[in-house]
Amino acid sequence: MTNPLLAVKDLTVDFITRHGTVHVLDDVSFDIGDGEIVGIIGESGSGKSVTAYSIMGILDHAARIRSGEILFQGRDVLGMNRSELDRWRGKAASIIFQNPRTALNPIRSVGDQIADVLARHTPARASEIRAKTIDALKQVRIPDPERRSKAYPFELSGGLCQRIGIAIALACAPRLLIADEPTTGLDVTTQAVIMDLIRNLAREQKTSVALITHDVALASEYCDRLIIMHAGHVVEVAPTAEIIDHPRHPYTAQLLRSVPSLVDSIGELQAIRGSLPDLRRADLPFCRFAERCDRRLPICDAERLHLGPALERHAVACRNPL
Amino acid sequence: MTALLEARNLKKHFKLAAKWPFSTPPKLHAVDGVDLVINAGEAVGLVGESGCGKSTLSRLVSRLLDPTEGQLLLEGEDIGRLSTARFARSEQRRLIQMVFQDPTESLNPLFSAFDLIADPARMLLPRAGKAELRRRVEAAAQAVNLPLALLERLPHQLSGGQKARVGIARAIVVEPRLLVLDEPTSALDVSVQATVLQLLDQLRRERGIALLFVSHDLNVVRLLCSQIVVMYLGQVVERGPSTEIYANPAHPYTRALLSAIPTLRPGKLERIKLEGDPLSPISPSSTQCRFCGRCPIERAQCRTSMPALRELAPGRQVRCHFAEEALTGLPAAV
Amino acid sequence: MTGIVLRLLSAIPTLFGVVLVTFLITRVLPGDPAVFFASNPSMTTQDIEAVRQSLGLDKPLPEQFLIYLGGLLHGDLGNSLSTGQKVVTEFANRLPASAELTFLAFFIAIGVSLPLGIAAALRPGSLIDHLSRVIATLGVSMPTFVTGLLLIFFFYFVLGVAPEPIGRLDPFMFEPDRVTGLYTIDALIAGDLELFAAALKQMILPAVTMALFALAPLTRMARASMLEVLGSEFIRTARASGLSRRKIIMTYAFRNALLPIVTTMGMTFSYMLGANVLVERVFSWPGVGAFAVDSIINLDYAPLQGFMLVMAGIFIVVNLTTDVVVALIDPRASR
Amino acid sequence: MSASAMRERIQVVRHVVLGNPLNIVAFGLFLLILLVAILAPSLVPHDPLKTNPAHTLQGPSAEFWFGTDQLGRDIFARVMIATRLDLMIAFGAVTLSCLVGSIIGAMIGYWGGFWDGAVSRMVDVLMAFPLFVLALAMVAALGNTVANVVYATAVVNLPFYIRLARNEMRVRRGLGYVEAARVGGSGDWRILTRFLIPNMAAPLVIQASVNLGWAVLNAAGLSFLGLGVRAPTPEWGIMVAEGARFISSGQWWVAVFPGLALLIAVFVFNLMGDALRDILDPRMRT
Repeated sequence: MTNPLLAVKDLTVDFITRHGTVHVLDDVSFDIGDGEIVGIIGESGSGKSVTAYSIMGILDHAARIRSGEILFQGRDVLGMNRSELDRWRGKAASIIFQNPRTALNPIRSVGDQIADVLARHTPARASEIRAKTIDALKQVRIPDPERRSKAYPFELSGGLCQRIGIAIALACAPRLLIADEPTTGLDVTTQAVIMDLIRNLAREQKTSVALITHDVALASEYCDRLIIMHAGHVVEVAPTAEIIDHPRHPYTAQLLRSVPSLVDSIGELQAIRGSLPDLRRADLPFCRFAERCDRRLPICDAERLHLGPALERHAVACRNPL
Repeated sequence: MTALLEARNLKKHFKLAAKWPFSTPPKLHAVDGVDLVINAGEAVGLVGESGCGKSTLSRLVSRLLDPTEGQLLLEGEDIGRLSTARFARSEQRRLIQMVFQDPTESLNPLFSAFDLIADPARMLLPRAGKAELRRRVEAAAQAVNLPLALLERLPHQLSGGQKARVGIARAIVVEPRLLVLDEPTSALDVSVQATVLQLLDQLRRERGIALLFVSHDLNVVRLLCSQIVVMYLGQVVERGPSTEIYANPAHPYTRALLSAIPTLRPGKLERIKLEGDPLSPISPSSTQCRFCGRCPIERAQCRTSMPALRELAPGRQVRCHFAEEALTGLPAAV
Repeated sequence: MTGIVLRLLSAIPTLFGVVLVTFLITRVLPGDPAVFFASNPSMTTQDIEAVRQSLGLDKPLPEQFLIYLGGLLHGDLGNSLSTGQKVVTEFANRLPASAELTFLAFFIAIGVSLPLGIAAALRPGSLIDHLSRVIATLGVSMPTFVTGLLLIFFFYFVLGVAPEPIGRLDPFMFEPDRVTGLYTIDALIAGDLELFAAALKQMILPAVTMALFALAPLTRMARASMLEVLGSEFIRTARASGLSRRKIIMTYAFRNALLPIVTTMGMTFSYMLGANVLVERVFSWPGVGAFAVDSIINLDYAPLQGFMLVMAGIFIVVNLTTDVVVALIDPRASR
Repeated sequence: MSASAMRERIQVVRHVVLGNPLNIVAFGLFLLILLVAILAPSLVPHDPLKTNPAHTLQGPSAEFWFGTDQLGRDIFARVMIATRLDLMIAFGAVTLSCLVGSIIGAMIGYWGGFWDGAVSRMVDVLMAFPLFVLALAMVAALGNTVANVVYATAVVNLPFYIRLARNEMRVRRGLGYVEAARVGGSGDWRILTRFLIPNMAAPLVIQASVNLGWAVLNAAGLSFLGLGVRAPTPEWGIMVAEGARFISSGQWWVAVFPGLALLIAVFVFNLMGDALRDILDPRMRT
């Protein structure tokens, strides 16, 4: 990968809360190639959504980006001014969210919401925008698009709302789509339909996808590569099959053994020891997994290990990998 | 042998608000004639999509709701006739306990973990003295691997996994025969889920507590349960031993459900896409299969007659006119 | 549509309840209305009894209620014992005075509170945010009658810029020909700008007094609902789609924030109807509130009854209007 | 409450009190007002009721801090003494409506059905009147006494507590911990008293504290119009009404000092309400 579409470099983000500063992301680096589908996997508190929001510039007021670069086609997103950013997001990169219903404006018809994005990024007459809106609805396979474009989110099922979310995100054929837990909260049958839709549209439009999820099985089915996050660190990056078959980071290995769909009987299921370190601590260990790890070495605590710009095929942030 | 718990033609219809004054209010058929058998020490998985009635059924079985119709037999005795308030004071209340979905919402925020676990024991084991109560609470906490030091804490001072343990400890402190679990792990991270699942399995094996495990996640059910009941729109559409259902789902809905599970395992089912939305559970037709409109093998007959839940093989039941066809016509799973 | 129809229908039992409560409260007034005439020494017991009969007070309560209802349906609110006029006539004369004042105050309050609350929500923690909070807390703490007196003291007595607080017009000016009953509007219709200015000048202090009172809840709600909407997930979607700031604030945030604000507007308007009573008293404003207080002191129950009914009636209409406006903004409410 | 819960509550209180200096001011002033209400009779330099034709309408001076009124009475003494009456009316009315309203609201919210519909309808009717107008009419109807001002203020406020308690109950009734209590063998009464009502206390207390300021205003407004409290009794509203006559001629102190007392009292109650909200709102405790 000589020229990635997106390169996140050493991203460090803190949250200022009334209970102290939370070190949410620490030196997060990864990249996403053209047309690739990448899974960003982590449990709650791993920082996967914060990573996505940093890329899109939608972090809330409490967040402080301490350092790092987010390069999109070589251009630093973090350095863009407001209007540059507004012209970039929605057009070059876009995002779909976890809760499809609340992610849509409840009192604006879904057609208008798609049209808003189209009108913003493509210079066109009203009639063209209308036609394009209907096309966008057709693209996400919404039956009876003319009628449905006048519907409001509360009149549609969760699955249909998520298709609208996808239509909004893909309206301007962006180069990058971030899908932040797009099917959590949907039924498993709907999940399959939505995920297939995302994959097929991405392939058609040659859009790269970052699938953010806690569901290892889901990610492994749809993604080319996986990025494993733990407590604000990227711990392992590798092609899907390689990670599933030969996880090298102790956390990845333990995570895989706790996934029900990857084991045959309940006896094989294993839980991960301990819990996430408190990210407000000032004395966070260099390796945030160290306190839960059974392969810990003295050097883990002595020296900081950078995953670095993770350009290797199979990168692992561990002194003593499997 | 009498089953531990048996439901016969159990129904729960909710009256909805009438749209206009004086018009007949419509009824939501949440649970519409369900038969269910749970044997002592057995784990039964109840699966289906949201809105299929599995949560209502779990509340009928735990006697939080009064059934509209049908029988609910606990060791042969009909407990469905007693009102929920009367049942709360009966001897049998202790035997059926429940673990709830959201570990945060199901714990009284003003009670310490000790009081939370002790509460059912205080009510249902009135003869237990103070020392006895403490002994039982600590035993229950130990059984769920909850450090005794945490007993003093309030719910919001506990992690998600710890709260889930308190919820289970509270349910087992009165030594029930049946534990009804309503999606107990859906709010938890996978790593925590794994410990909870193992804990439940251990309770079943070591204490002979039967489990009714309600879930939308077939993978979880597969690991924990020997029997599976699949619900669709208030009805049971398929049930039988889990190994058989996984290997060879007979109902098209079960097939779709299984095929939709993301997995890395080889030989998975060809994806059956369910387009469209389910029919409405409000005043549904009695002369139509409820899977109509989404079924991949739907025929004219399905729209004119409701299939009955029939025996496909010993211990295996399905509600589909064309189940045999589905069994042979499509590639097998796993 | 059905939602709106149902909402209109649901006002009927409330309206009936209002009539019943009004009737019952005024019937237990301590002063037997007939006693009012007894103060006239030339009246005998028989005369009083005759008055009682003519007022229908000798009949059983349910029957009195039916007679009362019958009168209401014919638009008859009875007669005022103190002025001898029909209550309806008295109200027709005084309601425009109250309405003019209340509307002006209401518009001032909205004009200040909405921009203030929204500006505060757009920059939480800024100077304007603190200002809005001080105004909100201070505003709910100010008794209208004290504010009114303070304003009179400063602007009339100390600075001398405001006219004497003695009603709607300087006693040396002639009121405009009655078209709407609102002096400012009628003056404009008559083309008399001097009169318009004079009428407006008289109204400013009382209107500001009332507006100050209404400012607090409106600012609070504007700020809170705008903040909440700005923090919601669909705003995040709009931001992530690159929509312009203007579009996000006006089309996405403001329209959604308007829903609770409109409801609060309705409530505030009704509070102002109550506050009217005090403000009119302080500024000797010849409106319905002042009239009602006089009636209470004179134990004159028909005007009080009429006042309660009119106020509750306006209240119900205002609430219905709010609901209709909400239904127009929010598709969820109309279905 | 367990020891750790207690410790945490104290921590939150400390956090809120120290976090916003305004809160300290509010608590301090609140205590001061309470003290004045209790100790006023032994603090004031002059008899609040004693008229003195020699000293009518005198401006503030070393002798009469707040000046004297048209009958030569000491306004400072009258303002101080009035604190007790105004506070008693407000506390009485709020306590009454909070207790009765939340019990009714909790019951209809828990059991629903016919009584829920009936009471809700009555609440709608009560709320269809502008509050102050209704209070006015009630005092007029019941008779011109202080007790009736308390009752009228309480009744007028009742709908808010009924609605709040009912809605809180509706939401909480379906929560997991109530279902859990039922599975654990608790009956309706125990669920109400041990689980639901304690959890509803916070919003009700917040509502009551905010309501207190409003109740003071309402009572003062009534007496300003000549309802409730009668003339010689020192009471803020009535004193403002008496002083109103002299405002236009420049004798501002007669009306302004009782008016300011009223304003400060209400302001302090409102600040208190905000501080209590900070302490009791569970969302602050994450």
